[in-house]
Amino acid sequence: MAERYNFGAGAGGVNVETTVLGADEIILNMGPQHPSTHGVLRVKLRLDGEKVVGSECVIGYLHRGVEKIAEHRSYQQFAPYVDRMDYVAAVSNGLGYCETVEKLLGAEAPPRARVIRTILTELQRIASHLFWLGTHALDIGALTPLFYCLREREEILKIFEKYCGARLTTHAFRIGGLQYEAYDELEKDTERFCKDFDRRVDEYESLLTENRIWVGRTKGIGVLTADAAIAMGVTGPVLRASGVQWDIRKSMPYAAYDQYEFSIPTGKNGDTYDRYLVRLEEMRQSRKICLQAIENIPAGPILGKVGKVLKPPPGEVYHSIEAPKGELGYYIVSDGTTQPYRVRIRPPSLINLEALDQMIRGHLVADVVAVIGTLDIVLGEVDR
Amino acid sequence: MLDQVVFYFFAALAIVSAILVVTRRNAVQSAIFLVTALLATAGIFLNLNAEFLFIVQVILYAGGIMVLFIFVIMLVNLDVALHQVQFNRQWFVALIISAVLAAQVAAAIAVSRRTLYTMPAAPAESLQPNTERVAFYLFHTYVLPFEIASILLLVAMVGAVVMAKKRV
Amino acid sequence: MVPIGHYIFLSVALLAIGIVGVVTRRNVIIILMSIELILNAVNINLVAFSRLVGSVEGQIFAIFIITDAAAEAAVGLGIIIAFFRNRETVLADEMDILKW
Amino acid sequence: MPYVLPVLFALVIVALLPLVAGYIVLVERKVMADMQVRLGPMRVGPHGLLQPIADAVKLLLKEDIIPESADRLVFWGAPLISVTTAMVALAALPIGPFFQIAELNIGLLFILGVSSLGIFGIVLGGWASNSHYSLLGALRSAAQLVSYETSAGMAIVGALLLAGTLSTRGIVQAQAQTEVWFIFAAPVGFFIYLVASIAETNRAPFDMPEAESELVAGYMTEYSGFRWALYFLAEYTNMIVVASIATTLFLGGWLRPFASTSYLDFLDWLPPLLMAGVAGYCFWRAPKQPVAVQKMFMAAVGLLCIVLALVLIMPMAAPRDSFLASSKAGIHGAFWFLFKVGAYIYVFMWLRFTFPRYRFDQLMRLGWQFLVPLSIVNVMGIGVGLALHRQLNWPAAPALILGIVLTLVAGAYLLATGEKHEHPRVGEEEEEETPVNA
Amino acid sequence: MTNDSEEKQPPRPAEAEKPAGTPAPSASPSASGGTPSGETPGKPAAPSAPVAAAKPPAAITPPKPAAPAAPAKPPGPPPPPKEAPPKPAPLDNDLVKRYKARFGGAVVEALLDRKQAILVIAADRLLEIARYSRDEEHFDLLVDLTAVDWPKREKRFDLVLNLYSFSKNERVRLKALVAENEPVPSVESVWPTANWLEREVYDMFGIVFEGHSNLKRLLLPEEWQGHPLRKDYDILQQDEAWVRENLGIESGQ
Repeated sequence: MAERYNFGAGAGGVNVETTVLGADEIILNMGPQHPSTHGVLRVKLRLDGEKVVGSECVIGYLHRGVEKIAEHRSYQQFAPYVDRMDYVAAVSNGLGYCETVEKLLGAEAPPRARVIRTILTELQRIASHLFWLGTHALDIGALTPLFYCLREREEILKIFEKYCGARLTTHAFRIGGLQYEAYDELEKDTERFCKDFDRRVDEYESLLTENRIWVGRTKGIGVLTADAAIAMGVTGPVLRASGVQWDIRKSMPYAAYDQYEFSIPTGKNGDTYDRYLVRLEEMRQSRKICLQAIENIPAGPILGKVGKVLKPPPGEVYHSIEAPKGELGYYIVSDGTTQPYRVRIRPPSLINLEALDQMIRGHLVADVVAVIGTLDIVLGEVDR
Repeated sequence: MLDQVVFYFFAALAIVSAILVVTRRNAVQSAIFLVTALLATAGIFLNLNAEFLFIVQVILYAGGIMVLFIFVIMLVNLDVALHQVQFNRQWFVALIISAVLAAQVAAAIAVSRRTLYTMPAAPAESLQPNTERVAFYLFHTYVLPFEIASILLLVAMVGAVVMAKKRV
Repeated sequence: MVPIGHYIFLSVALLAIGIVGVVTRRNVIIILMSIELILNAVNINLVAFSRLVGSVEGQIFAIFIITDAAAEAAVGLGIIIAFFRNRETVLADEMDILKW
Repeated sequence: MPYVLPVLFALVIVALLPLVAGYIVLVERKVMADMQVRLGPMRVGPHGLLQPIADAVKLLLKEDIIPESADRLVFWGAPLISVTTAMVALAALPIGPFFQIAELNIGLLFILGVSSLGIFGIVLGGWASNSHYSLLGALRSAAQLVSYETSAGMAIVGALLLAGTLSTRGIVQAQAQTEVWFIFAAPVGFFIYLVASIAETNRAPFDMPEAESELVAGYMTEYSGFRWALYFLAEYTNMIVVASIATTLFLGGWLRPFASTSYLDFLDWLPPLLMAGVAGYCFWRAPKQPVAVQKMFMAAVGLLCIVLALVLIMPMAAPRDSFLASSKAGIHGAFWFLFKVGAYIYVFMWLRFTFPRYRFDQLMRLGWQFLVPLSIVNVMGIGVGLALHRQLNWPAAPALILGIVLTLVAGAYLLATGEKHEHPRVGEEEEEETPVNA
Repeated sequence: MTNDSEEKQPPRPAEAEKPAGTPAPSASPSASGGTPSGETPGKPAAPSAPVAAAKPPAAITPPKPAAPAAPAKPPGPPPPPKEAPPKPAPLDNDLVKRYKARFGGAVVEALLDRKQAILVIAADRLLEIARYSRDEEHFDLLVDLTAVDWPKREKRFDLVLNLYSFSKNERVRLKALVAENEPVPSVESVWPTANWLEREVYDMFGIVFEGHSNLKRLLLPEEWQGHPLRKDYDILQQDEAWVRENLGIESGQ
């Protein structure tokens, strides 16, 4: 039993500097200003020719000390900060934080708020996956999907903008419910978007899924077996592509997910191609959730009774949601004052990124780019 | 007239580049000047109505062999080598050899001066159409050497692959 | 046509330069390049005489010489790479063992 | 003075080429924008028509940065090599029956040889920059060029067998005589050349050397300003060169479709009508431009098209035997040649926007394990066809078709066996998949 | 240990340890979430029984709020939440019993806070307990590893491990009290993912992990002085010497 967890001492990245270089080995530095490291990731690659024999990620260039800031803000004040972590999926971040604090308080968001939260979060998931697909394809050299993806993402951002006035860092929710009442056409806009969206996903598929080059570039690249994936703690689509059918929306439902029908796509081989397929299918499922959700948005208040000053009783709580990138968890310790005593954020990007080393070993430099893309990391979240 | 200008231009170019080839410290620069020398030679070939040879020289020598050279120079990282002494102290030997050579040629030319300078060149048309003629000789009269040459190339190819393989 | 003697001079000059390179340089790659120069000098002679006598056979020989140069370069450079891998040097006078 | 005309042509080409390359870039951006549901450049001039000029001015005015540890001389000269070789290669191309700088009896070899020297510009530029990315890009580029030149050369040999001459003009004339463009006689050869020429010009999906997501900009990483523009110019000139070779060899050069079928002569009206159509569109759009300058510019473009249409129509309207009528072949030939080159380049662009990028080892495998064998088989197939036709007096069509079928069978075989050789993870066995359990 | 799942959705049968829709992770055959073993949902159930999952335990030893209302699907109006403020309470269910039986005194305390199970354990036996958790209790996934600083306490740090079990669909939190310069065994050999997480904790709190393969700072520069998430590290404080030296900012700010 133990062997299957044994990935050698350096599973999380070798220290490339201190290991002795073989005769033909060189060290190549990728980033932090490299165009395809998605921000300020820096990867030190140890290469044998073009083959990667080891790697080490250097992160922290975007470190802002979010967790420290949290300790000096009141619960409400801190809420907008979380949007700045995974800025591609700000709504999801906000949902996780609000629900965690609610749990800490023992409060509950009213049903209407929960349904609207679900709709917006699922739209955000689609937007995040779209952005991932576009940039991932661009990394592999396909220029056109990016623009198609951004076109659809724009529709979603417009919905956000109509709802809360912001497109990117939305701060859409409030502890105990919603910040704003839904605008009149929310259902209609969502429906219009969703109606068309299936066809759009088919369009992306027609560009990529059967394309020989695309398949050649992604199949068998960056394989992560199910055991390895669990051992490395990866979550979200990356884990599901390895064949583990686990989705927090199903296993520990939050918001209003227990009311909707949807399935959890999984892959078989855990390679880049499977991750691609899984995310595409997730977009379809998210669309399905949205369509179900707008059918019946319950009437009622949008804000539960939480009071103006939040003073959670001492204690602690861990709560996590299925963010587009994986399990986004908040661990909040309260000492009974208005400010959290400790906020720990479990960033899915960081922990998924840790598996990078294992996934790229033995591949070529070009595959590193593909694998970084397939992990769908956002450096704002990795570094916090 | 034009002929002569072209010849002297290319001849001078060839000699200057050749000198630079053996005197530059940096192997890449040597290679660049070797390419120049080879191209100058190609120009002389063209001037001699050897069009096919001209193009062979350009494609094969300059475009093929020299690329190989530059590749190898870049593969064997020469940063280290640059700081080492580039010349051994055999100037003396080189000088003697050159002197002997020069003397020999001078003697030979002196002896046959008359014929060398007065012998009329064959009409340029005798080499035309150049490609067809070369092909005729290559695949007719010299077909055996041609095949041998191809085998030589094959052997060289195999040898090069074996040599350059990872571990001998 | 330029008098044939000038071609011979050019050819001898290149030959001499090539020899100087072979004899004085330490870098094997440059030695190989000097050899290419020598071969090239020969080619000039062959082609010049071919033009002089009005037969393309000289050019045929030049083609064979170029073939030979290609073969020589391929094998020579292969050896250099193999040697560099094992000894980290391309200097001729450091290639002083008969095996590695 | 026999030199006047060629020198004049050469001057025209050298002067116009940067402009043409600039406008190819514009067209490329426009086509890309169209395929990607956006507008592309719209700001400078109507529909961005002045964008290339603005870009050129910007590039010329930019600071010319030479990295401190670069080899200055080589760094300075490398782009020049690239541009020079690309331009020299244009010399032997016949743009229409009368417009050609130099008619060489080894024309095609000359083009191949000279353009193969362009590799030095790339390798030396990459080396002189003294940067890992540049060097890696340069080496990749060189390896790629050498590999694909092999298959491109073999593909060309196939067509040469059909033409029986190396002279570019002779090749087109051979196609006029047989009344068949060689693309139909050797379709596989054309396909090989298409793929190989994309790879040779380092364009997507083979743009390995400048795979921006991996190697930044390959050998051009450290270049800026004017020198960078030179590389770009060389790249686009090379595109024109390979497109011209393909046009000459496979697409019938300056020949009109069905050139020798006289009852289809009305096709001669196509070019002027086309130009007139473009002019009409320009005039229609001109009043809708927002700014007066743009209106005028648009109208000017329309006028230019009208002039071109008139030029094209003149020889046809002129009385027979007049000088104008005799210039028809030249003018229309040039039109058709350029039209075909444009179509070929359009295919380049189309592929670029559609496909992801190959990985380097995949690209090498495609080159050496598929294209090279296929191109050799192709030469043999055409040889068999020709032998059957010429020695055994078979009719031409079945003989050549037999050759093509042979080649296709070989290609299918290569494709089938090639699949098995793909190892995603180099030199490492995949781990066995075990079911997850908890 | 409770599953988070239930709490948030009052309407759902809270107790069902396996939340309504939960498919067990497909890959894991043993998923049967409902099995009695330890999982007893956090709820009260503490006492003896591996409570039948779906049944709301009647006797609530710990004052848990919630008897969940009827398992009504639609999120109707939330059942009147018991407003008893949530607070930690001792926990004693099967899981805890197994741990106690196995490790005796090393399991210092078992708590239930907001329906989430917390095991306070002795730091020096962390590795052993971790391995047991993974191999015997099937907590395959190390969700998170972090720390909390309580400067006034004798052992100032809480080292917190959040674990998740796919087969049981439940979470548990291991908490170890660690003194300032006390080394802690690294759990990297149990969950490779701990590599970076421990590096981050080392970076932010200065807790040293013994047996870690590459213990250096993760987010901050290697030469940085101080550990920012400690409570005595002011929010405006930074390593001014480092800033001056590496960023060339004279004031250090």
